[in-house]
Amino acid sequence: MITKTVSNVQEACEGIQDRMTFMLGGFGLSGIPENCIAELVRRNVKGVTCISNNAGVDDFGLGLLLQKKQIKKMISSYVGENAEFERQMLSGELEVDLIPQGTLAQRCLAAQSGIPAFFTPAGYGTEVAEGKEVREFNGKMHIMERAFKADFAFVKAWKGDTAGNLIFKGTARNFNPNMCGAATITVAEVEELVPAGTLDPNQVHIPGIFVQRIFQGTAYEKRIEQLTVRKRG
Amino acid sequence: MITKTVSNVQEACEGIQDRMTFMLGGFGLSGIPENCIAELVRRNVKGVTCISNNAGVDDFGLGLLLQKKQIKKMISSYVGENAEFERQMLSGELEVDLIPQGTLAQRCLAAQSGIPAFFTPAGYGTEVAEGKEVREFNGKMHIMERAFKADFAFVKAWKGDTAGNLIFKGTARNFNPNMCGAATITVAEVEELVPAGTLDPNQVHIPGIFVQRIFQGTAYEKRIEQLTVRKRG
Amino acid sequence: MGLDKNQIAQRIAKEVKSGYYVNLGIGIPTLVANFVRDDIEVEFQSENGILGMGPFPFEGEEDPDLINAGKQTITALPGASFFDSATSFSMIRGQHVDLTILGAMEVSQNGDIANWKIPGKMVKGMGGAMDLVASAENIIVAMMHTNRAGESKLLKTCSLPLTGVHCVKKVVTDLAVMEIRDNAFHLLERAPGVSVEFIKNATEGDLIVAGDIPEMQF
Amino acid sequence: MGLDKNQIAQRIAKEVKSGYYVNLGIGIPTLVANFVRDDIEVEFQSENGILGMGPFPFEGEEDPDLINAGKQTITALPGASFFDSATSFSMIRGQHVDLTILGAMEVSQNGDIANWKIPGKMVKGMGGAMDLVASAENIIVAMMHTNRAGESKLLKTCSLPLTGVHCVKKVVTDLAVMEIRDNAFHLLERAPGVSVEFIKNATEGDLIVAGDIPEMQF
Repeated sequence: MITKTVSNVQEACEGIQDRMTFMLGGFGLSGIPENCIAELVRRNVKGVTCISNNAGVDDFGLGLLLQKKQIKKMISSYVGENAEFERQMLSGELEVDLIPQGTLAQRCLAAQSGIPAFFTPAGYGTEVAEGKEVREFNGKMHIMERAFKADFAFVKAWKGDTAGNLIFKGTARNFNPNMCGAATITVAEVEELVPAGTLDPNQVHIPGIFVQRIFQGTAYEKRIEQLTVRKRG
Repeated sequence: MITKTVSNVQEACEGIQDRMTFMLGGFGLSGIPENCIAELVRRNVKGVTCISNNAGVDDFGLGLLLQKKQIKKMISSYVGENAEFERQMLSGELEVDLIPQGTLAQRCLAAQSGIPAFFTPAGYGTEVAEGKEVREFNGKMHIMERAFKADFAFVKAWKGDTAGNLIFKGTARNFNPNMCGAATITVAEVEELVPAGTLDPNQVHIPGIFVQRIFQGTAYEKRIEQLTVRKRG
Repeated sequence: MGLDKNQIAQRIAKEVKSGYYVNLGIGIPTLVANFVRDDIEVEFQSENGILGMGPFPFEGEEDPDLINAGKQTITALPGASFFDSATSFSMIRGQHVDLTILGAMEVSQNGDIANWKIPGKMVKGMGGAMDLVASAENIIVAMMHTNRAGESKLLKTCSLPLTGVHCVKKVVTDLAVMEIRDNAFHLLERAPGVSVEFIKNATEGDLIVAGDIPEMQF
Repeated sequence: MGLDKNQIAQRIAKEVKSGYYVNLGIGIPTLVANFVRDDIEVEFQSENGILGMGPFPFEGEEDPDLINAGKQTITALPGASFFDSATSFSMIRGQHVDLTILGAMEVSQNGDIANWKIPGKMVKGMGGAMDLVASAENIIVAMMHTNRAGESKLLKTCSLPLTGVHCVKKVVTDLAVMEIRDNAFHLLERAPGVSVEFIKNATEGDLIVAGDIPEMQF
């Protein structure tokens, strides 16, 4: 068994540098790597490119890096919940590459899988297709999309073991599994770290081979973006 | 909830016809859809194309269809365990398209995912690449491969529920999940069929949307191809 | 005069057939779930990774690990499953989702749709909308017939950056149900009390009116 | 003279470094697992869908749902995981597997390998070998130096249909350890008691001998 545990988030983030490209899991604020984001803020790494479906909110998630102007470029599908983001983008301080959500996920998965390029119909006929190869398959137009390249992927799982195997919970899964193994180094933070042999090998969502470093995170806030409830009838 | 249950293998195979293309899960004899294969033999459907990693052995798995000369063409990665197969292939009775195993899996997954084509390095510079588009990405040569098209996919899972959700066991998983939703109609046979709501939604390997028909199989033989054991020390 | 958002949703709910997997966009489409008949077998997919989405949780039972694509807390029904984003878009791109209902800022008579960007003003991003409209065979747009300035949102040509081309088959607004084919809006139904003339005036694109146009039934 | 299959496997086991994920092909490569030192952290991947493959099961504990790529019954070690075929080849194609050890019928001095087909005679298929050799950065070929007819399997150019091009970096045979670079076989080590001259005569491709060639250590 190959051990992937590191003692804490500081050790997990060893090697991060200015101007690197990071992938960060999460959808909205659900399933984001809270501990790693806090460490990126603490280290004040600058000029980074972030591949993440969303950009957090003003005071949480990637919004924390935006506040400190650490991000040079965002590659996302939806960034509508963040006023500071909009300000930096409209003023030109922040580069933004908006791409379809399914294409974002598939470009991560392609990087994980050693597939350098693939065809998708998403974005054909729109500005997303500009400068991209267009081709017809089965009577339908498609555009060619490339696998991402990133230096670090930061993901959050529910449980993990010392071999780096991961299990996610609910819709906090989202982009996290697709980003594992899609960057040079994948750092996984988990709510509960257990010894190898504890998890059922049938129920592992991401095998440890896709993870280089794993640690148990602390003080998860898990903020809810839109609390919607029913009254008991 | 959308119900996917059919009463038995006969109902599950409604609509199969001569000259159709079938996908069949399994690796060697592990995880093959035994009940569906038996039904294909019983119906004596002819001239079919089978996409399956292997071709069974002489008297089990797809070997049963080969014996009755029901198969016109096999699309596989490895067919070395079957003398009747070799005889039909060398005599020209059987068309055979041998393709790399990872490409086979990915062409199924591409069909499931609506990705019409992708690039892989597998087979570059070999006869597998003949007639295919070749392109360099990141300094490495790749060939373009297309998604499969099939009429029926027959898969075998360990557990399933009435909504069509599937859970696989051990290495009997193999190609089965990749073939779900990769054909017009996906038929899943399971060892244990449970009511919807019984399976943990975190542990579902294949969501029911990828499955059109599900039934509980009977009399699984689960033959072992190479029994290898240790003596207790 | 004209429908309110709930009535638009109610009318669209009639388009949901038994056996459908349905993806609902943010806004009016989300409301459709409230009006689908109980005897219809349907499952709602949310592209952030759930099939079998249920209603909002009871107070105190909300789970930050269980949200929909609008980031709202939700529940999972029996038979539900969770999955990653790539698998979610396999369902969408692979045409396993039977019906997509989404909002729009503009729709053109050739089926183009714009709903993700107002240059220089509003740039939220397309989220999953571009994948949905490029892939779905069955797309219904739910929107108000005109914008706040009273201008038609059903156009000859979209003026905003497109989300997808030649993809919208049906539009349900506060005024009418229309089908898009042969480069025109074909009027199928009127909202109760709304005249064909009124709909014509509110539609910038070509509106084809063939025969008597019935009022919507709910 | 020369090594037996177990000794070839034993020599190759020394190439397995701590932290390696290793894919073992059928035949001699399978034997390598028996010789890896206990203090090395290593995990074996089998492309049919297991990481953390263990030894054969005890008699009576075999499970038809737990086999390796050679269809042999196996066990899973603590920390193992099961996955589908596409994910398995994501590991391989995505270069997450650190070392691939496989057999060959022919290897050429430019790193080409042939091991899947003898036209008109043997057509078993390539299985996962083409994906493995096209993707792996670290490939060791384990084979006998000559075939049963005494002909060299280390050639200027392969005569059989290729499995992959320019991919083999190292070859370990019953006679020698060789590195492939600059379009030649570079002799690194001799089997105990085997002379450089003997190896030269058994090698049809260009064999570079630089300085003293040590005997293999086990």
